[in-house]
Amino acid sequence: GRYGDFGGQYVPELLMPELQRLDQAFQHYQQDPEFQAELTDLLSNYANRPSLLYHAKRMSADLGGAQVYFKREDLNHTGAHKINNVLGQALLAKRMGKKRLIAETGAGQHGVATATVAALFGMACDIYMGKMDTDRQALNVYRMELLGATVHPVTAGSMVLKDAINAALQAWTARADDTAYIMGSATGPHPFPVMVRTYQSVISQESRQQSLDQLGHLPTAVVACVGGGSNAIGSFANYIDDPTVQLIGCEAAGKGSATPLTAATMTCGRPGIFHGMKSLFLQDDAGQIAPVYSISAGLDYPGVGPEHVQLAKTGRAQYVAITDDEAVAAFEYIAKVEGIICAIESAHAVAYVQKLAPTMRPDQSIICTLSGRGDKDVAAIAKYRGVTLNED
Amino acid sequence: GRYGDFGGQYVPELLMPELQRLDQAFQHYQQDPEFQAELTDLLSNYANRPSLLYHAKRMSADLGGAQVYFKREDLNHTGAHKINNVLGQALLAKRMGKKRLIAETGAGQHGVATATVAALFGMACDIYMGKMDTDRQALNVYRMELLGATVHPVTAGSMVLKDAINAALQAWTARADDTAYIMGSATGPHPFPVMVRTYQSVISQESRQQSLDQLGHLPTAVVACVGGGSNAIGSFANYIDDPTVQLIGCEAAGKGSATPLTAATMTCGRPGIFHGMKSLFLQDDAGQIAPVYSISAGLDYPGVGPEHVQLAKTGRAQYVAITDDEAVAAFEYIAKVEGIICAIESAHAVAYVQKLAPTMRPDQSIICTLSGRGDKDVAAIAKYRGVTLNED
Amino acid sequence: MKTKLTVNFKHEPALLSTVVAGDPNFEQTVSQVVTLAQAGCDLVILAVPFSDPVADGPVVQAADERALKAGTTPAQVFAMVAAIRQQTTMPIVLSAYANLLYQYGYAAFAAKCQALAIGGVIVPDLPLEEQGELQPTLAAQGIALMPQVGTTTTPKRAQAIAAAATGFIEVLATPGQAPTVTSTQPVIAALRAVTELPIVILSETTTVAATELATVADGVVIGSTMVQLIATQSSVLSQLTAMTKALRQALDASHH
Amino acid sequence: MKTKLTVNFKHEPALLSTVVAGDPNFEQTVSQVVTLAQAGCDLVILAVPFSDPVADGPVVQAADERALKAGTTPAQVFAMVAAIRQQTTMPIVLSAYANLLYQYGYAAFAAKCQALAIGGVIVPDLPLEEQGELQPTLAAQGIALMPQVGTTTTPKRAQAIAAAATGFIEVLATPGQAPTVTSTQPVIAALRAVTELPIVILSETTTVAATELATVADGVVIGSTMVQLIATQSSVLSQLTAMTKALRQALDASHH
Repeated sequence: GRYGDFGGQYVPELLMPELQRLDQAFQHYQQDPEFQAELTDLLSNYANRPSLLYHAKRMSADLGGAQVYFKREDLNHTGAHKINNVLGQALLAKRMGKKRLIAETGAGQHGVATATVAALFGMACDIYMGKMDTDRQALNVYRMELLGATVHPVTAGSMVLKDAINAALQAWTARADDTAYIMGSATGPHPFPVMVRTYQSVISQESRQQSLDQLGHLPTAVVACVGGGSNAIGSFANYIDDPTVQLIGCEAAGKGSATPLTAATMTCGRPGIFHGMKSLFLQDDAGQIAPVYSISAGLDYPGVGPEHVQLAKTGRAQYVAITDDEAVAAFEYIAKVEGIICAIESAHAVAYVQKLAPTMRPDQSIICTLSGRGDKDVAAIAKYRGVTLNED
Repeated sequence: GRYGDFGGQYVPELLMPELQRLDQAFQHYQQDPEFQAELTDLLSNYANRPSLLYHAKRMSADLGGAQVYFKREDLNHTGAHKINNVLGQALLAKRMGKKRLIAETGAGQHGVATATVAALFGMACDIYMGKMDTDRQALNVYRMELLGATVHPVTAGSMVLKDAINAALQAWTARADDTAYIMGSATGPHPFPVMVRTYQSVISQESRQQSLDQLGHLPTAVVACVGGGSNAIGSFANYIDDPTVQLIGCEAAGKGSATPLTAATMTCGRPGIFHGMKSLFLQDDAGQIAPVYSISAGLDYPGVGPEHVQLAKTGRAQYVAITDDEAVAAFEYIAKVEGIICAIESAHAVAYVQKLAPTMRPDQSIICTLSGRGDKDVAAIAKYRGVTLNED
Repeated sequence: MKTKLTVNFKHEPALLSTVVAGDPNFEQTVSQVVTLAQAGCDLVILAVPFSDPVADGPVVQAADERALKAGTTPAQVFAMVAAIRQQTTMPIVLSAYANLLYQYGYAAFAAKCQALAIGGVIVPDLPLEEQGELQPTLAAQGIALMPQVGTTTTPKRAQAIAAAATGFIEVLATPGQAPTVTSTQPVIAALRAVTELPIVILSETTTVAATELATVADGVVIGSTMVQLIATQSSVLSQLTAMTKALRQALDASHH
Repeated sequence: MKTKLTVNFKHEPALLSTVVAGDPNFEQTVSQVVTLAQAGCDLVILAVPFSDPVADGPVVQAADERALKAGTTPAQVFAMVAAIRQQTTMPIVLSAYANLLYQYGYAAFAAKCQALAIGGVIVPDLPLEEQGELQPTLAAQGIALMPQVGTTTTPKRAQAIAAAATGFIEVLATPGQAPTVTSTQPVIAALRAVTELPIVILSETTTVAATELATVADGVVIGSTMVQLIATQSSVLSQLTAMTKALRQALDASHH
């Protein structure tokens, strides 16, 4: 449960017994061939894995340096890497005898993934979402309802993600006997960071083998965006013991990491204790958690998974901050050059590839994870560019 | 170019030379191993083929009859079967030395697929779309523009799909020397129906082999939705010579095939000549093409591909009409039971599976093509159900 | 093949005009055609309005819509011709998209043309390869099926079209490019090598352009310009007269 | 382990109250706590407001927000205690989320508590497994670290918690389920078997409920009910007095 000084289980006592049961079950089923076979089957035949390792030839030529490859998590069922983790956690929940899944969601992506798997498993599903977010994301709310989930608009506090987390944790505390909490990122108390890492590491397990098969060698660098950090830790995991492979996480600088309108936790955060873990957080002097900002709802989180903090501290991974401007430009660039509309989250990683590739040789290679597809972001990009889309 | 009495090349003389060049090039590159290898590579490593043949166990159990399998074209890059055909036609255009792609689009799906492949190939792209549709589908217009396409709102006529077709055909006639017309369905003058069939038949080529591998035998029935009929002809093609396999196309009855608000061409259409082909069309006594209606923009077409008419005439395939009500219920059903939000077009096929499966034995099987994903349809379904989604 | 379409136009070079039947209504179409005849037009191409005139530009498309809104049907177009025939013997041909003939029935359509002295038919979406299903039926009634050829049509193809043609042959430029003497000459030469039929050029017209084109052809067809005039002028008949007379004089003057 | 928190409450059963420090402001918090002391409260748990009080329900969360909006910081909370200490010697403990202590510095926090006679600290998000980083530092200053246990906590775990506990032990019901004599008895029995420390129950209170719970515990904590009263009553101090006196009398009467 610890990554150096980071991680841990900083939760109310009422949650501890369930977290311990969860940890035991997780450890147990990691060794259970039948569980692993069923998970592999779900990943292959429902989530659509393995995802492609795509050689972006036009982009490589245009940038004039390293060969750029995209790990295409956007091609998964439901359009993002989220499903890998939800399948793992939900299957574990099913084995633990749970009848109901709980999750919180901000923009709605993790909620949709959770509702999807709940439908597939025939489990009840309750999604907690701040009232501000249910208003802003009415379409995603309806999508979750179509999938059979009950969406609870949370009217407490500032009515956004953190209030939804409070409400969901309380709901879980009240019904942990028949209910599993599905954590959306590599954050929270142990065992969630290690569980999410484990279930997302299929990304680098595949990409490492694909790289050996398609390139004949390991990549020079692996680049992924970091909010809580689940797609990044999954993208890095199987390369951590390959010292030649550079690992680079790209977090959201928002309007700039020197401004208050940022979500660049690794760049600007201080150690703290929040949401069950010791990690880095954007916070004020007293330790109150700061409001954060990024154009990307998926990176708009005041903390980061504890393993990333440790990877940074030991120098095994580097973390860079990418502004809204850079991410939007990268979003547009990859659309025009490769015909791929990627998630604005993923565009933060693409933006760094645009900087990195030209500094490298053509015989070197970068694997950049496209964590999700960007259909959800098209309207926001238009707005960012001042284009008015008046739909009937 | 003929399917019994249907098909042909009913176009203005000015287009004939280019159609003949296209036909020759198509025939030529069908025999060219290098072209075929490049197309296969694009289908695998860009479009994300093969698509899954997914055993819908919960749905099969719930319907209590045949085993239901979904051919998951919704998991392709860009989220629908359209990309298969666009890759084929665009690669052919590239080999023919064209620098520019033209297409018309109604709801925008074919336009997005064409713009995507144009970006990938570094070709110019012009999309014609009725002004009514560019207003209704502003987001899709912006998506095409992000991909580098120029979208031309067509203000002539009733400013919808057929006017966009007129404008696109005229634009093609004017610039056929450097421009290829990318046909979106298995319709139009020869060689388009056979080209589209050929490039979409990868669906049944895969599903036939997957069915032998996964089921151990051929399916009892193959079900697909039919507008122009490209996903259906692709889903049927490799089974046509397997007489034991029932082929069933599902067209859009709209408010009912006995009402004027329908797009059920096979059920209600009469033979006629339109859009370059002899086929069945919804038309008035004089031969004026009728306005058509379906909740599904992708099935909202007054004609149908000529091969389908011949398949119906010879009895090799059956065609059924599915109402809006049935399709919407099927859309909701598959979401709740399988965690799949499919295109409302595809939901017409799912609706028929709901009727067919219970009449069959558990050792029989149905392969139903999910032609696309349904994110695009969520708002329309909400509206259909009277749910108001007020997004900021 | 012999047809009843008299290709000996009254004048040389000949002046042909397109009118969309029923735009804006039955009576005015009749008056317009009669006016054109009186003003010196050699032949009127009466276009049967269609819901989706894919071979036509926006001007004709808009006229078709107005005519359809006025309730115009192929049957009514025949009635218009009957009314016109009361006042003029000027040659009239119909232009109609294939589906309109198909739904009317090819034989019935041919018989009706025969009865009304409609000399021929232009079907914009029926290229050489598809004419076989219609042409014999028309020919049996002595009705011509006039083909179109493009300025970029290969000589070989143009000659194949000419070999099957009856009535006259219409030469079209690529859309967006006005036909010129230079652009039309090659295909006309190829046609002349194999046919005696009159060759006319569709001209988006000024009198100057029409006059120039008439130097290489047997006549010019005034298409959307005429349709546009009908659509936008309030004193349509006098405008038709004025325009036709101006064209007529210019063509006459150019011919020595 | 010895701490300075006097567990010999003034009354038996003891009455403990929660007040969110700074809700609605510095001065009123001071007055509220003094009033509670005067009305018969044995101990006040002064909650340091936090931006994200994940262990608390909506009532405390809203109070935290008001207190933060009023600019309340941990430093100010200490100043409030200093002001309260001018008027009463009633035991005071702080409730603070782990991050607030962590940012203040564990040693500095402990020293400040010691200086202000704050007998102990409750940290709602610091379970047994994580207490090691804080507890020795507090203990070195004689400050108790009071744990919470749930009604569904296993006897084994409850006893492990008790073994490490100082000050008193607070028993909590599962959220949404009011604690009852029946639901709290098993875990209290397990605790009593291994500890002499006072055991109090967090009660979402009516005087009847509090009185009943007091039959199995050494005291009751009035949490969100008190916070809600402060939030909604206009004459807060007299209401606090009235409520506390009513509870006090009920508890006294229940004790023979």
